[in-house]
Amino acid sequence: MKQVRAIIRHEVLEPVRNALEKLGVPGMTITEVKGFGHQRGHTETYRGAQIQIHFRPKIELLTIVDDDLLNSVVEAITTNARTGAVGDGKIFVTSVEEVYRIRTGESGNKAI
Amino acid sequence: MKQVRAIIRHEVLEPVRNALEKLGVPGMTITEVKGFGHQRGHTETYRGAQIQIHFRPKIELLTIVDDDLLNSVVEAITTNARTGAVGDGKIFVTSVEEVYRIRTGESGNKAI
Amino acid sequence: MKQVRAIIRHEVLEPVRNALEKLGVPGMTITEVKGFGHQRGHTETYRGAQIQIHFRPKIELLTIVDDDLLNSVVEAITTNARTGAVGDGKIFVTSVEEVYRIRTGESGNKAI
Amino acid sequence: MKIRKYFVAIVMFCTFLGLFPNVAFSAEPSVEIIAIDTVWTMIAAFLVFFMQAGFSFLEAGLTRAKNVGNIMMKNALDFGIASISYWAIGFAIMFGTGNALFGMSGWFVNVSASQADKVFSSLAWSNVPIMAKLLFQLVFAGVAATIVSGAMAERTKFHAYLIYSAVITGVIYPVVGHWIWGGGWLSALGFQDFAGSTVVHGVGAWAALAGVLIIGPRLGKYGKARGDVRAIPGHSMPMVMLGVFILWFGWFGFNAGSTMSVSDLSFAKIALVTNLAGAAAMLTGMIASWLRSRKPDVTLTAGSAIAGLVAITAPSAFVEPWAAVVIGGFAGVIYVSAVVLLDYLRLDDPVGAIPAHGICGLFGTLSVGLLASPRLVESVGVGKAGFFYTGSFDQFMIQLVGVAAVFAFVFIASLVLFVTINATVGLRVSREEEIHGLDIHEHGMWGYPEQFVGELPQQIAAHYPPPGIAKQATKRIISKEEAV
Amino acid sequence: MKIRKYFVAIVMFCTFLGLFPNVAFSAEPSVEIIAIDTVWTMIAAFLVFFMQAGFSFLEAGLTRAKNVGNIMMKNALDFGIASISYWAIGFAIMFGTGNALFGMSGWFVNVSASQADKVFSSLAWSNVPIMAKLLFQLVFAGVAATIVSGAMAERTKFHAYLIYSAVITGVIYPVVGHWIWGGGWLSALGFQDFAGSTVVHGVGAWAALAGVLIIGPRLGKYGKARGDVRAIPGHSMPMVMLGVFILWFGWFGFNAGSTMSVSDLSFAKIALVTNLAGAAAMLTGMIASWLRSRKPDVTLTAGSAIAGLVAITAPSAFVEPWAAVVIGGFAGVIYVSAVVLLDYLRLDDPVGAIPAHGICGLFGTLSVGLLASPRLVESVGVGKAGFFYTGSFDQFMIQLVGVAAVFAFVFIASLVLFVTINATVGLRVSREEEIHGLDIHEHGMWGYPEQFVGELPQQIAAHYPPPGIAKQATKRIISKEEAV
Amino acid sequence: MKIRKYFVAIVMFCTFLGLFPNVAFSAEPSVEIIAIDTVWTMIAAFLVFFMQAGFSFLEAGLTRAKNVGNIMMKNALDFGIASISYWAIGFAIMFGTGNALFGMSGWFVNVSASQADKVFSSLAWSNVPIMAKLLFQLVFAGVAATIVSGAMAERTKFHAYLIYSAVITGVIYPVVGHWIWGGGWLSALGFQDFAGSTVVHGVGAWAALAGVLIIGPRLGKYGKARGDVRAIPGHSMPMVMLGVFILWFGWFGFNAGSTMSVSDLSFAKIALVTNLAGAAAMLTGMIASWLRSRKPDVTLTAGSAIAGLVAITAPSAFVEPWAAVVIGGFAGVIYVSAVVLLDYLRLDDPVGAIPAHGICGLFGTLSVGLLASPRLVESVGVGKAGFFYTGSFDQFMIQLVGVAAVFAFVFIASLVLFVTINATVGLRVSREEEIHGLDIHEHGMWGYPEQFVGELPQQIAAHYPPPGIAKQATKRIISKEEAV
Ligand SMILES: Nc1ncnc2c1ncn2[C@@H]1O[C@H](COP(=O)(O)OP(=O)(O)O)[C@@H](O)[C@H]1O
Ligand SMILES: Nc1ncnc2c1ncn2[C@@H]1O[C@H](COP(=O)(O)OP(=O)(O)O)[C@@H](O)[C@H]1O
Ligand SMILES: Nc1ncnc2c1ncn2[C@@H]1O[C@H](COP(=O)(O)OP(=O)(O)O)[C@@H](O)[C@H]1O
Repeated sequence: MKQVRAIIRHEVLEPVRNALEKLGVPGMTITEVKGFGHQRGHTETYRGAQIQIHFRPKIELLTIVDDDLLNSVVEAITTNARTGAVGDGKIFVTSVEEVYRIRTGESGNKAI
Repeated sequence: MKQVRAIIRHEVLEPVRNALEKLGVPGMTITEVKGFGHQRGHTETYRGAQIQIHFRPKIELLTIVDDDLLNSVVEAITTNARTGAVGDGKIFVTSVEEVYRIRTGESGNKAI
Repeated sequence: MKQVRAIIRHEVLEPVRNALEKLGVPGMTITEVKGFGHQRGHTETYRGAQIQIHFRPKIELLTIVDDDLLNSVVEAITTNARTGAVGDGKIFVTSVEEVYRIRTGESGNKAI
Repeated sequence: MKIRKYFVAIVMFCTFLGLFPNVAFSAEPSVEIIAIDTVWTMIAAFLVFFMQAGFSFLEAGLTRAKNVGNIMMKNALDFGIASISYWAIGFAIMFGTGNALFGMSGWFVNVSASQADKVFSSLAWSNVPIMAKLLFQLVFAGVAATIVSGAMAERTKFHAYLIYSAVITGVIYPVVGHWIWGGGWLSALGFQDFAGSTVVHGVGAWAALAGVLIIGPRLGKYGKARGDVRAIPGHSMPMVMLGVFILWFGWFGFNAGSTMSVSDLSFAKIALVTNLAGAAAMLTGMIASWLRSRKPDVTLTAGSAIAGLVAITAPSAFVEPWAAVVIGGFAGVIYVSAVVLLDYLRLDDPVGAIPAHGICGLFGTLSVGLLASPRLVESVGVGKAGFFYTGSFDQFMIQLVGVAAVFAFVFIASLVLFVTINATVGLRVSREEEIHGLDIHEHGMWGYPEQFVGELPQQIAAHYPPPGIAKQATKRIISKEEAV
Repeated sequence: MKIRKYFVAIVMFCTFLGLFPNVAFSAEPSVEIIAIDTVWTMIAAFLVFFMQAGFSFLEAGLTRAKNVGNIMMKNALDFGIASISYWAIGFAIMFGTGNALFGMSGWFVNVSASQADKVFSSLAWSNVPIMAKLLFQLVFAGVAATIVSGAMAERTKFHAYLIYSAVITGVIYPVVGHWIWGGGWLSALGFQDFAGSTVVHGVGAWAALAGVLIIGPRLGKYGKARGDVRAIPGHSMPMVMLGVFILWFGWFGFNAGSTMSVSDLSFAKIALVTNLAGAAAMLTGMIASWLRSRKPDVTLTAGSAIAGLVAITAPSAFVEPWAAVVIGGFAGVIYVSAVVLLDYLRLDDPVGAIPAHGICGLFGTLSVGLLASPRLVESVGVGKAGFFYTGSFDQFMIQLVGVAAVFAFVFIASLVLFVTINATVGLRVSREEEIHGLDIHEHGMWGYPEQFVGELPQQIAAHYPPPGIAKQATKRIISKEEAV
Repeated sequence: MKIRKYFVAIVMFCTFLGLFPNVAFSAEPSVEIIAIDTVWTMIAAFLVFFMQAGFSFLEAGLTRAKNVGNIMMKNALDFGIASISYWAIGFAIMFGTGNALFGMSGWFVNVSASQADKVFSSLAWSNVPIMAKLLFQLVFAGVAATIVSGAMAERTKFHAYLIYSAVITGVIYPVVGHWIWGGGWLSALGFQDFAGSTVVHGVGAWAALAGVLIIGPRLGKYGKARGDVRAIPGHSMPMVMLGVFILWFGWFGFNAGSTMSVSDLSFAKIALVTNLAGAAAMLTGMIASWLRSRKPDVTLTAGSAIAGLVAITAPSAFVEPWAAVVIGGFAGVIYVSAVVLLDYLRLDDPVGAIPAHGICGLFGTLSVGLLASPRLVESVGVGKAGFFYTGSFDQFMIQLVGVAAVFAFVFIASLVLFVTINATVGLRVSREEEIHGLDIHEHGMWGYPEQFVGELPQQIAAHYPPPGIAKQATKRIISKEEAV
C-alpha cells in the first residue's frame, strides 16, 4: 500500500476529488496548509506599512491506495491539478506498512 | 519506531487521548482535517439552493511510538474510536527512520 | 529523498524558514496543529468554572529534501527552533519513495 | 406607572395665572406636551426594540458557534411572534378593562382614539395616543420572551420555541402585567415596580427556570460527581460585549421611557440612576469574579452590568442616585454568586439569564421597599417610601407578596406549558442534533456557513472550472456564458 | 409627503379660543411645535443614517469572507459620496423649484433660512429648518445607493462602484424623488408613496437589476443546465441578523420620521404598522422557506423581514394595522418566491436586494391602491382611498403608472450608466481577482487580516526574535530598544 | 457652550406680543421648551453613551484576536469607572463653582434642584435639569478615557488601565473641562471649542501620547533600522467599520446635542456639518491612502472618517456647511499623514488615536479661528469670527493658546501619572504575556473562547461519552441523569 500526499491549489480540489473517486479510490483526507516554494509570496499593505507574505494557502490531499492504483492516481492528480503556473504543487509517495479500518477492525488491503 | 496516523471522529478524541496517555505514549499531535470515504456526504440548503457536502470534519491524530508499543496503540485507538457507524476512520502505520527532540538534541528512541 | 516533519513553536517559524531557505531547501508546507507531550497543559477559567487544557497550538513543518541535505536541515531546524523550554517539539524523518512536480510532471530529485 | 400629571398642571397654572389672572385654566395638557410625550415614548420604544439585537448577541457570544444561526433565528422570531400575539390578545389582557386578574377588552387594539381611554382605562393616565402605548408595551413583551431563549439555549427544538414564545408573550406576561401595571390586584396593593424588574425580567426568568428544569442541562455540562461542573465556553467576547452595550443603550429607553411622559422631567433622573446602577454592578461583579477566579472574568463582568440594570429597573423612579449605586453594587455580587450557585444546583443556564433577570430582578424589586425615597414616591404616586426612610417594613412586605405571587404564577404556568410541549411536539433536540449543533439540523445550514461547510475553504471558493486558471487570468469582463 | 397642518392649527385654535375668546389666532406653528418637529426629524435622520451599518452587515454576512473588507468600504463610501453629491446637486434636483421632471434651484443648498421656502417650495409644508430637511433627505439618498451594492457584491470594481454611487445619489434618485416628493408630475397625479417603497427602494432595486444584467453572475453560481443553481453560502448569520435588527431599528425613523412633523401624532401609528408588517413578513417568509427547504432558512427569514419593511414603507401612513399585517404577510411569501425565481432566471443577486427592495417595494406601492383607508388618506392629503374601501381601481391605476414610469426611467438610465462604465473604466474585476477575493486585490489587505495573512497564526505573532524566548520571559517593562 | 437664550425669548416675546399686546412677558422658558430641551439632551446623551460600543469595536477590529477580550473589558470598565468617578468628583471639578483652574463644589452632585444653578453656575445657561446635565457630561468623560485605551492597546496591564481611567475621568479631564466649559480661564478668554475637539478628544489623545511614550511599542512593531516599520494587522474590518458607523451615529448626539437646547434650532445645522465633515474626510483620507499604498486602505479610510468627525467637533456650531467640507477634507489627509509620521517616530498607536483625536482635534480647534462665521459666532455668543471673515488672527491666537495650554497640562499630568503607575503596580505586561495575548493572561480565557481553547474543535464539543454515539442517536429527550 502506498501513501500519496499531494499539495494542490484550492481551486482544483473538486476535479481532483472527482477523478480519484472515478478511479475507485476508497477515501481521502484533506487539510488546509500553507506552502512555500518556487511560487513567490506577495506584498500586502496595512495602514501604509507593507507585509511580505511568504506562505500561500494550499490544500494537502492524502490518500492511501493499493500499489496497483498508484500510477493512475498520480496521473489523475497531475492532470487535474495542473494549471501550468508556478505553485501547482507536488506529489509525495511513501510506502505504508499497515492499514486498519477502525469500524470493523479489518486490516491490510481490505481496510483501505 | 513507527508513525501511527489515525483519522478519527471529533467526539472520540478525549477517550483516545486518555487511553494513549495511559499506555505511556509520550506525545501526540492532532490536526483538523476533512475526510471523504464510505461515509456519504449530506445535503445542506442555503436560500433555497442545495449544497452537496462531500467532506466531513475529522481529526487526524499522529503519534510516533516505539515498535513494541505499536500493537497496543493500534488496539487502544481502535477500541476507543469505534462507534460502529460508517465514518469511524482509519489507522495508517509507516516506519520512521529517525526522531530528534529539538529541546535536547537527543535522537532515536530516547527522543520520542 | 527524505521527508522531514518538525513540530515547532509558532514563534520560531520565521527563523526556521529563513535558515532552511538559505540552505537551499526548495519548498516547505506548514500546518496548524495541536500538540500534547511533556509540556503540560494549563488551566483556563470561564464563568467561574475551570477547563483543563491538554493540547497546545504548534506548527507542523513538512519539507522533502535530498538525502545530502538531510543532516544540515535537521541541524538548522534544531538550532533555530530550540528555546530550551519544554515543548520545543520533535523532528521525524521518514523516507520518500517518489516525488512528482505537478506543473511539469517531472519526478525524482529534480522534482523536489 | 402612573406619573402625576399635577406637576404640569400646576406649573402651567401658575405661569398663566401670573399672566392672565382672570382666566380659569383647564388642566388638559397642551398639544405640545402631548407631542413631546409621544416623541419621547416612541423613541424609548425604538430603543427597547433594539434591545432584541443586544439579547441576541449576548446569547450568541456566550454559546457555541454551531448554534449561532439558531440563536439568531430565535431572537428574531420571538419578536415577530410577540408583535402579532401581543397586538392580538396580549395588550387586551394586560391593559384592557377587566377584573383584578386579567383584562378582557380591546382585542386587536381595534378601538378608535376616542374609545381608547375607556377600553384601556389603566393607561388613561398617559397623554400619548393608543398606538404609541401599544408599540411601547409590545417591545417590552418581546424582551420577556427573549430572556427565556438564553437560558434554554443550545438544546431546545425550534418549533417548541416558537410555541412557547407565543404563549408567554400572548398570555403569561400580559396576565402578570395586568396585576401590576394594568390595574390588577398588585397595583391596588401599591406594589412598586416602575419599569419591570418583576413584570418583565422576573416573568422571563421564572419561565426560564421552569424551562431549564424540564429540559435539563446541555450534554457534558455536569459530571457524575456533585461539584463536577464543566465550562462550555462561548464563542465570542466581542459579541457578548456589543450585546451589553446595546442592552445598556436600550435600557435608557426601558426605564426612562416608562414615564411615557416628559412633563415632570423625572426621566432624566431615571436615566442617570439607571446608568449608575449598571456601572456600579459592573465594577462589583468584576471584583467578585476576580476574587473567585483570580482573574477578572469577561463574561461575568458583562453579565453583572446586565444584573445591575435589571435590579435598578423597578426602583429607578423611586430612588436617589446614591441608592442606585448601592443597589447596583449589591446586584453585581449577587449575580456572580448566583451564577456559581446555579451551576452547583446543576441548573444549566448558558447565559446567566436566571441570575441576572430572576435573582437580581427579585433583589431590585425588594430593594424599592428599603430605599424608595419619600420625595420620589410622592411624585410617582404609587405605594410608600422604604424602610431606610420610614423605619417600617410595610412597603417591603408588599414587595415581597408581589414577587412571591409572580414567581408562583409564572413558574407553575410555565411548568405546565413546558411539560405539555415536551409531551406533544417535544422540547429537546436529539442527542445527535445537540452534538452536531442546532444550526445544521434545525435550519439546514451553519450559522457561519462558509467556515463550516465542508469543502469551501475560506479564501477561495471551490467549483470553478480550474485547470488553466492562472493562464486565463487576464483583466476582462467575463461574459455570462463564460461565468459558468 | 404633505401632512396636513390644519390639525394643529385647529386644535390650537380651539384651545386658545376657549381661553381668550377675543383674540384672533394665527395658524403659524408655535416655537415649541417647530422645535419638537425638528427634534423628531433629526432623530429620525440619525436612525436612517444608522441603517448604513445595517445594510453593510446584512450584505457582509451574506457574502464570503474574502470580500468583507470591500463590502465595508463600499457601504461606508457610498454614504460619503451621497453626502457630498446630494448636498451639492441632488437636493436641488429633487426639491428645488423646477419643472415636472426635475428641480433646478438651490445648488449646494446655499440659501438663507428666509429664502428656503421659496427655493424648495415643495418642502415648504414642513416646519423644520432647511438644514434638517437636507440632512433627513440626504440619509435617504444614502440608502438608495447602498441597495445596489448588495446586488452587485463580490464582483464589482471598487472605482466603478464609486462612480455609479455618485450618479445614482446625485442624479437618478433625485429625479425620481422630484417626480413623487418634489412637486413633479407623479405628485400632481396623486401618486401615493409615503416614505419611499418606490422612491428609495424601487430606485435602488431597479438600478441593481440593470447592474446585475450587465455584470453577470458570480463565477460558479450557475451550472450549464437550466436549473443548475449553486448555493454560494455567506459567512456569518450573526452579521446578517444584526443587520436586520439595525435596519428595523432605523426603519422606525425611515417611515415614522417621514412625517417630518409630530403634531397630528400620526407617526406613532406609522411606527406601529411598520413593526407589524415586518413581523408578519418574517413569519410568513419563514414558513415559506420551511415549506420549500423543509427547514426554516435563516437568510430567507431575515430577508423576509426586510421585504415586509420595504412593502409597508409606501402604505405606512395610509393603512390600518390589520392591513399592515396583510401587506407584510404577502411580502414575506413574495420575497421567498422572488429569490427562487431570480435564481431560475440566472440573475445573481447575492443578498436578495431585488426581491426585497424591488419586487416587494413594487408590491407595497401597489397595495396602497387597494388598502389605503379613507380616514388616513384624508389626513395625509394625497390621492384617494383604495379599492378595498371604494370599490374603484382609480388610485390603483395611478400607482401602477407610477411604478411603471419609475421602473422604466431608472432601469434605462442605469443600463446606460453601467454600459458606459463597463466600456470605459470597467465594471467587473478580473477572474483571478474574483477568485482570490476583492479584499486583497482592491484594497491590498484581507477583511479579516490576521486570519488570512499567510504567516501570522492567530494566537502568536511572528516576528519576535525567538530562540531563548521562554527563558527571557520574565515580568518586566520592556524598554524601547529591546522591544524591537 | 453657552447658547444665547435670547433668541427664544425674543421669538416668544414677539409672538405673544402680537397676540396680547397688553401683557408683559417674562423671558422664562415655557414648560414645553424645557421638556423638549431635556428630551433632546437625554437622547444625545444616549447616543454618546453608545459611542463606547463604537470605540470598542474600532479598537478590537484594529488589533489581534488574542487581545480582543481584554479590549472589550477595558472599554466597558472605563465607562463604569467614569460613571462613578465623574459623578463623585469629576462633575464638581468641571462645573462646580470654583476658581479659574478648577471647580470645588457639588461633590457627588448632591444638590437639590433649586440649588443646582448656584452650585454649577457655569451650566446655569441651560434649561435642562441638573440630572440631565450630569448624564450628558458623564458620557463625554467616558469618551476621553476610551481614547487612551486604543493607543496603548495590546500591551497595557489591566489593573494599570483601571487606575489611569479613574484619574483621567475624575481629575485630568474635568480640570481641562473647567477651563473651557466650566467658566475657567480659557472660557474667559473666549476660546471656542463647541463640543470638545480639544476638551474631549485632545485630552484623550495627549494622555495617550504620554502613555505611548512611557509604555513603548508592541513587540515586533519596529525593526532596528530607522524606517523598518512592520504592519501588525488587526483582525476584523467589519468590526472596524461597525465601530465607525456607531461612532458616526453617536457623533450626532455629541455635536448636535452639545446645544443642550433646541430652541434656536441650530442643532440641525450642527448635525448637518458634522455629517459633511465626516464624509469629506472619509473621501480625502481614502484618496490619500490610495496615493500612498496604491490601494484604498480600509483602516485608513475608516480612521479618516473619525478624524473628520473629531476635527468638526470644535467648529460645528461656528462654521457654515462649505467650511465643514473644507475642514473635513483637510482632516482626512492630515490623518493619513499623521499615521505614517507617528510610525516613523516609532510611536506605536495601534488604532491611530493620536492622529485622529490629537492631531485632527488640534487642527479642528485651530480651524475655528480661521473659518468661524460672524453670523454663527454671534448666535453662539463665544469669541469672535475667524480670519477668513475678519482678516484678523485674534481668535486664532486664542485658539492657539488654548490648545497649547491643554496640551502642556494634559501631557505633563499624564506623564506623571504613567510614570507613577509604572514605578508602582507596573504599566506593561511581561513579554510572555504580550506574546500569548492579554486575554488568557489577564482574564484567564480567550476572547474567542471556543476557537482558541485547545481541545474544543469548532463544530463538535469534546467531553461526551463517545463510543457507540452513533447507535444511540435516536430522537428522545435526554433525562438529567443521562445528560452527564
Ligand atoms: N520540498 C518540498 N517539501 C514540502 N512541500 C513542498 C516542497 N516543494 C514544494 N512544496 C509545496 O508545494 C507547493 C508548490 O510548490 P512551488 O515550488 O511553489 O511550485 P511548483 O511546484 O509549481 O514549482 C508549495 O507551496 C509547497 O506547499
Ligand atoms: N484510503 C484512504 N486514504 C486516506 N484517508 C482515508 C482513506 N479511507 C478513509 N479515509 C479517511 O477515513 C475517514 C472515514 O472513512 P469512511 O470510509 O468514511 O468510513 P469507514 O472507515 O467507517 O469505512 C474518511 O472520512 C477519510 O478521512
Ligand atoms: N511521540 C510523538 N508523536 C507525535 N508528536 C509528538 C510526539 N512527542 C511530541 N510530539 C509533539 O511535539 C510537541 C512537543 O513535545 P513535548 O513533549 O511537549 O516537549 P519536548 O519536545 O520539549 O519534550 C508536542 O506538543 C507534540 O505536538
